[in-house]
Amino acid sequence: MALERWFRRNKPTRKEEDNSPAGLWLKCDGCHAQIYRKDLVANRYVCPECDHHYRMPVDARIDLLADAGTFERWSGHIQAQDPLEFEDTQPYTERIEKAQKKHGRPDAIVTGAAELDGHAVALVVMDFAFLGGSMGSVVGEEIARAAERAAEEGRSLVAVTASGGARMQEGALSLMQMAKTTVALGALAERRLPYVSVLTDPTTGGVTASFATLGDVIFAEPGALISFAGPRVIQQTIRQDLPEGFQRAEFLLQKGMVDDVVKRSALKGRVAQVLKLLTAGLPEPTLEAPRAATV
Amino acid sequence: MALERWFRRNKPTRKEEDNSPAGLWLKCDGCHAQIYRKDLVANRYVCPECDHHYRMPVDARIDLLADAGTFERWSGHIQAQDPLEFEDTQPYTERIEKAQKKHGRPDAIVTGAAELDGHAVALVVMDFAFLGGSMGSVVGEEIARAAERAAEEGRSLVAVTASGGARMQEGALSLMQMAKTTVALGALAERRLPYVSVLTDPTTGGVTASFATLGDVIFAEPGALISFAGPRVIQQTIRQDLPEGFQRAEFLLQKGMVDDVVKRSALKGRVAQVLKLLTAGLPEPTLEAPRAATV
Amino acid sequence: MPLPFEQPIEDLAAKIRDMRAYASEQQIDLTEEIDALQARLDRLKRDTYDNLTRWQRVQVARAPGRPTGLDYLQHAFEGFTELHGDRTLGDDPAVVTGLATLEGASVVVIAQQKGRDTKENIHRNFGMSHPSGYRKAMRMFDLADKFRLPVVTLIDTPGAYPGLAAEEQGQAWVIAESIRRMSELTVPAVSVVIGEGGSGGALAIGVANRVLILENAIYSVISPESCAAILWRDAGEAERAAEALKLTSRDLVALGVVDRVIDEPLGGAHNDRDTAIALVKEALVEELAQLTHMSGERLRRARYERFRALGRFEAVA
Amino acid sequence: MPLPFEQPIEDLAAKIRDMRAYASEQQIDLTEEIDALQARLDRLKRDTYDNLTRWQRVQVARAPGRPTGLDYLQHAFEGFTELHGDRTLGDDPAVVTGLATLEGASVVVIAQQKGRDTKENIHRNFGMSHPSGYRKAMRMFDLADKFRLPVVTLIDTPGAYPGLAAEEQGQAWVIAESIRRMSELTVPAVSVVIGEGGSGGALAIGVANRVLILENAIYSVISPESCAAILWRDAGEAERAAEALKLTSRDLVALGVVDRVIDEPLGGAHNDRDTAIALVKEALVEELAQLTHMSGERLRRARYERFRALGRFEAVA
Ligand SMILES: [Zn+2]
Ligand SMILES: [Zn+2]
Repeated sequence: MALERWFRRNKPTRKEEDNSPAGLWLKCDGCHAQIYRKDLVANRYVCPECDHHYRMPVDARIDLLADAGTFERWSGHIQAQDPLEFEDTQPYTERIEKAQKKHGRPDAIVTGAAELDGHAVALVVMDFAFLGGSMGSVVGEEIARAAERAAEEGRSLVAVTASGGARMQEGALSLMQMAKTTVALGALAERRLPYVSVLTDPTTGGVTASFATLGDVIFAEPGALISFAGPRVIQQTIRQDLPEGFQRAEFLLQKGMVDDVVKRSALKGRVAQVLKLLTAGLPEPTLEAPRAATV
Repeated sequence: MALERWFRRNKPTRKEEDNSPAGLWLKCDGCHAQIYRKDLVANRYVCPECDHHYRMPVDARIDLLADAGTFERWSGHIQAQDPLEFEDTQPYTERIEKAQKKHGRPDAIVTGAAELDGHAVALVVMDFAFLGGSMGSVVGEEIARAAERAAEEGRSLVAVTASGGARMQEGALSLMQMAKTTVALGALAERRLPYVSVLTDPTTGGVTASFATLGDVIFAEPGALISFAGPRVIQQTIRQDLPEGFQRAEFLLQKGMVDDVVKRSALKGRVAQVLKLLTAGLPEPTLEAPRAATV
Repeated sequence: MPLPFEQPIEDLAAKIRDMRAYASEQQIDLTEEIDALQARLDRLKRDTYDNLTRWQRVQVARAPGRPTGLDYLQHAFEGFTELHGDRTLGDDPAVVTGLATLEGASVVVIAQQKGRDTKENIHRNFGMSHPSGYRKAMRMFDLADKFRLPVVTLIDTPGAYPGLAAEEQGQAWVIAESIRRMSELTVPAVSVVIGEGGSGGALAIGVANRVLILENAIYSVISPESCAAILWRDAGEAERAAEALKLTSRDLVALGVVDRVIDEPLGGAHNDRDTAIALVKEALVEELAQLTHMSGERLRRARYERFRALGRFEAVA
Repeated sequence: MPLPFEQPIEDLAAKIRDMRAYASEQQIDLTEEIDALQARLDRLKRDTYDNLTRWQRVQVARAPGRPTGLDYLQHAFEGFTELHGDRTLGDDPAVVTGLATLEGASVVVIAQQKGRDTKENIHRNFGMSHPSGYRKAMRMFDLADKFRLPVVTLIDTPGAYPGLAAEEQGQAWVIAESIRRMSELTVPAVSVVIGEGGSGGALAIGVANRVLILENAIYSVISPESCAAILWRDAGEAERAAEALKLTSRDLVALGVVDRVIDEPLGGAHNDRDTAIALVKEALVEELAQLTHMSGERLRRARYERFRALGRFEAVA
């Protein structure tokens, strides 16, 4: 069976995609209340008691943002090579294969076209469950393709990030994805198409230091860890405890780094509002003269 | 006698222009040594013992920067009106008249064309002795004219600032000079002509918050007070003593606000070096194609 | 609490209220007397507000209850969505920025924001911005240019904050940059001085194609208090300074510094907020309609010429 | 002090020195023996340096005495004039920027700077930049575009500084911005990895038209030590990680990440600084000569395409 078909056939099950605590009942990380799993899922992986935002599976994220039935997948046709023949405790090729089987997609990302409250968008959603959402050649390429295709089709770009950073196993090629994704955003900018970036827990390292933070508007989910260096690295550097809330979404809002911290329940509306406002600008200056002449 | 001729005839004498302590001998503000006045003047108003930089008369400043015999004055044809009919302890018109007589120029500025180590420049030098170097309509207009004329004639702009800020007595019109001088710099930028700003003691208020800090390269003289709000205002705000060296040139270098603190003895050379480097860029992109075709 | 010069008006209004209550209680017909008093009240209001001294206008411009930036953003515009942060230094609460629509057209809005009560005033630093506030405004200018959205700025600040951190972060530098950046916008820009236009801190977001001012707002190179402290070494001479500085809306039109005065409802914006907000909205819609037909280059050139022309001087005889 | 693998070379060189001294002292003719030893030394050097393991190259890339950014700025360029400060947050000593000429042509230079001794290393924060350093670089990009000056960047950093203040000031944001800003330059840009190309902190000033690397320099997504700590939970496995990461100049050419290797003098740049500096200069002059004929738009497009193309993947079967 061709792998691609395999990817497409499998509907992800809870086990494969869902990172919230397992079991019928769970004790909430936020409020320690006992919550019924089904309620959590029904509430978009947000604790109904305390509003604690859990990580969210990719498909649920797409459901959250895309108007019903409008999502058309673009990604999924390429997969990782092993340019470094990298081997640590297991070969990179094996790691990838296992992750592919487990998560039902070739790599840590899904992209596609959708309507978002009627706005034509390209949707980019990272999958933290897939090797920590690490960005290697495939993730970088899918993002770059999505940005360029969005530009061609006149779509706004909405990216939902979740990543531990660059994928070590592809070495400097992973590093270069930071530049690749960044330059590809230029294609959108040239056409004055908005790019809204949504930072979710966790977004760190090379993803934060490239396309994730280049949104025209940047939203972050409550409590999300967003950083360049991870908290452990910083602790090692400064050799003291980090302040409460450091590198969390609310901290970054206060530091001027994000436009707002937006609850999941409000996210789609807020993104739609921004897209509406940013796409209603004056006509292009170059178009003014002929238009004026014909009116 | 027409006032203009009067301005032009009078060679400024020490009394009119020189703000360093009077007398044949003086006790240095920096090192408290007894210095012979003539030595101070010969040393460009810098203490030969401790390098303390005194304020410098306008003509000495022009001598310092312009190649011998190259300075051609542009300014001096306009003078202040009294748009507010402003009167405090004395009418504004009287204040202006007295200052004009005392300092031998219509207002707190001299502009003109010069060569600076062979580079064609427009030179703008503010006169702190003239009503605290305050910027009213005349100062603003002279700066704007100098910037525009420099742009027309393909000259770089070198501005030496010294000012207590906007001139209260012209009210909001003084405030508007901040915008006027700033937009006029745009004429230089369009032609890719460098603007080097030299901040001297003191440069504060509206001048600092407009053209003075918009230099492509900004130098400051050692020890110069450079600020938006004056130290007294800030002390009133925070109700405690200011840290040692606060708002001084060296402090601002450390804060990333100026490119370097440059001693008066090195100033001309450093300005010339920057002008040389900034005016040796690649040909204009629009000129490339035809050039390539003919070569 | 009425302003000092509003006391006679308030007293008369109280008298009318009393009389109405008395008439209703006693079932006496005092219609004629009340009407007469009401007419007198209207005259008194008109006389008072038509003849405010400059110092009195300063008090109106700063009056508690006067609509602030956010009041306009929330009520003169639709769908205001705040965007936070300058991506560099922080998120200055003294400047509120974001996107909104005005009669259906998208705009970028930037408003200086004083507090509406003591707590908010502390949070907003009394409308005195740090460098971060101007950087946030500049980020909005970039957004406006990129997406071709007209810019509306609402000016209401005693001035840029004069403090240690502000100086360390280059308050002067950022004001200069903001003036430059705003002057170079390739989209229409309209500024309205809604309260206090305090010096460079106001001008930093006031380099617009059209500069409007509310009838009782002020715009000045220095506050009357500071001016008095410098000139007469006595901040108590603020009234005298206010007169000398010619800082009222009519003065500024005469000087060419502002282009248009937006009338306030009788009794001032603080006594009829809704009407004031509606009048500002109307003026903004009119002004933007005039500008949206101009090309980016023309708008930029027009801004250059507008500010290049300001100032009064004469030839040396 | 020689690097560990340099010890045999150093030992043999010492032996030759001894023998020369002995011969001269005793007035004995040992020319033949000495020549033979000298030839052996040359062979040993060549054998050693041609066959350095990746981990050994990491050591060479970090070797004390290896020319640093400022050494190149002062000796490969003429008239280097340093420009300080980012006009926003400060002046980061870990990044040195300014103007200079290269064979008579004006250029903007940006160099990451490690210390040349302990004191300087502390001052330079071991070459680890704060956001201010990247903002300073971006200010230079603006200057370069405005005055049409080619940009040369010299990369040598363990990485962007991972600290509290750096995070608070948006280290990730500023690296992303710097990548974008550099990619959009309308003037030629050449980067040289002269020592350690440490991850995003290096790439931030490495989005050039041509990316060069010194023979013994490294460029990596993560330091071997950190990589080992993550993968094998043992920083001591750095040697193994260095092998796995393929971070040497030849590896990077094979991956398409760098365009050209600049050979180092035999024994490495730290053993012959002048030659290394001359070789870098020669390469820069050649590369810039190729680029100065291209239009701004073409240069920008070429940079887009260069970085857009990087990565390895295959079709899903
Ligand atoms: Zn909970
Ligand atoms: Zn002295």
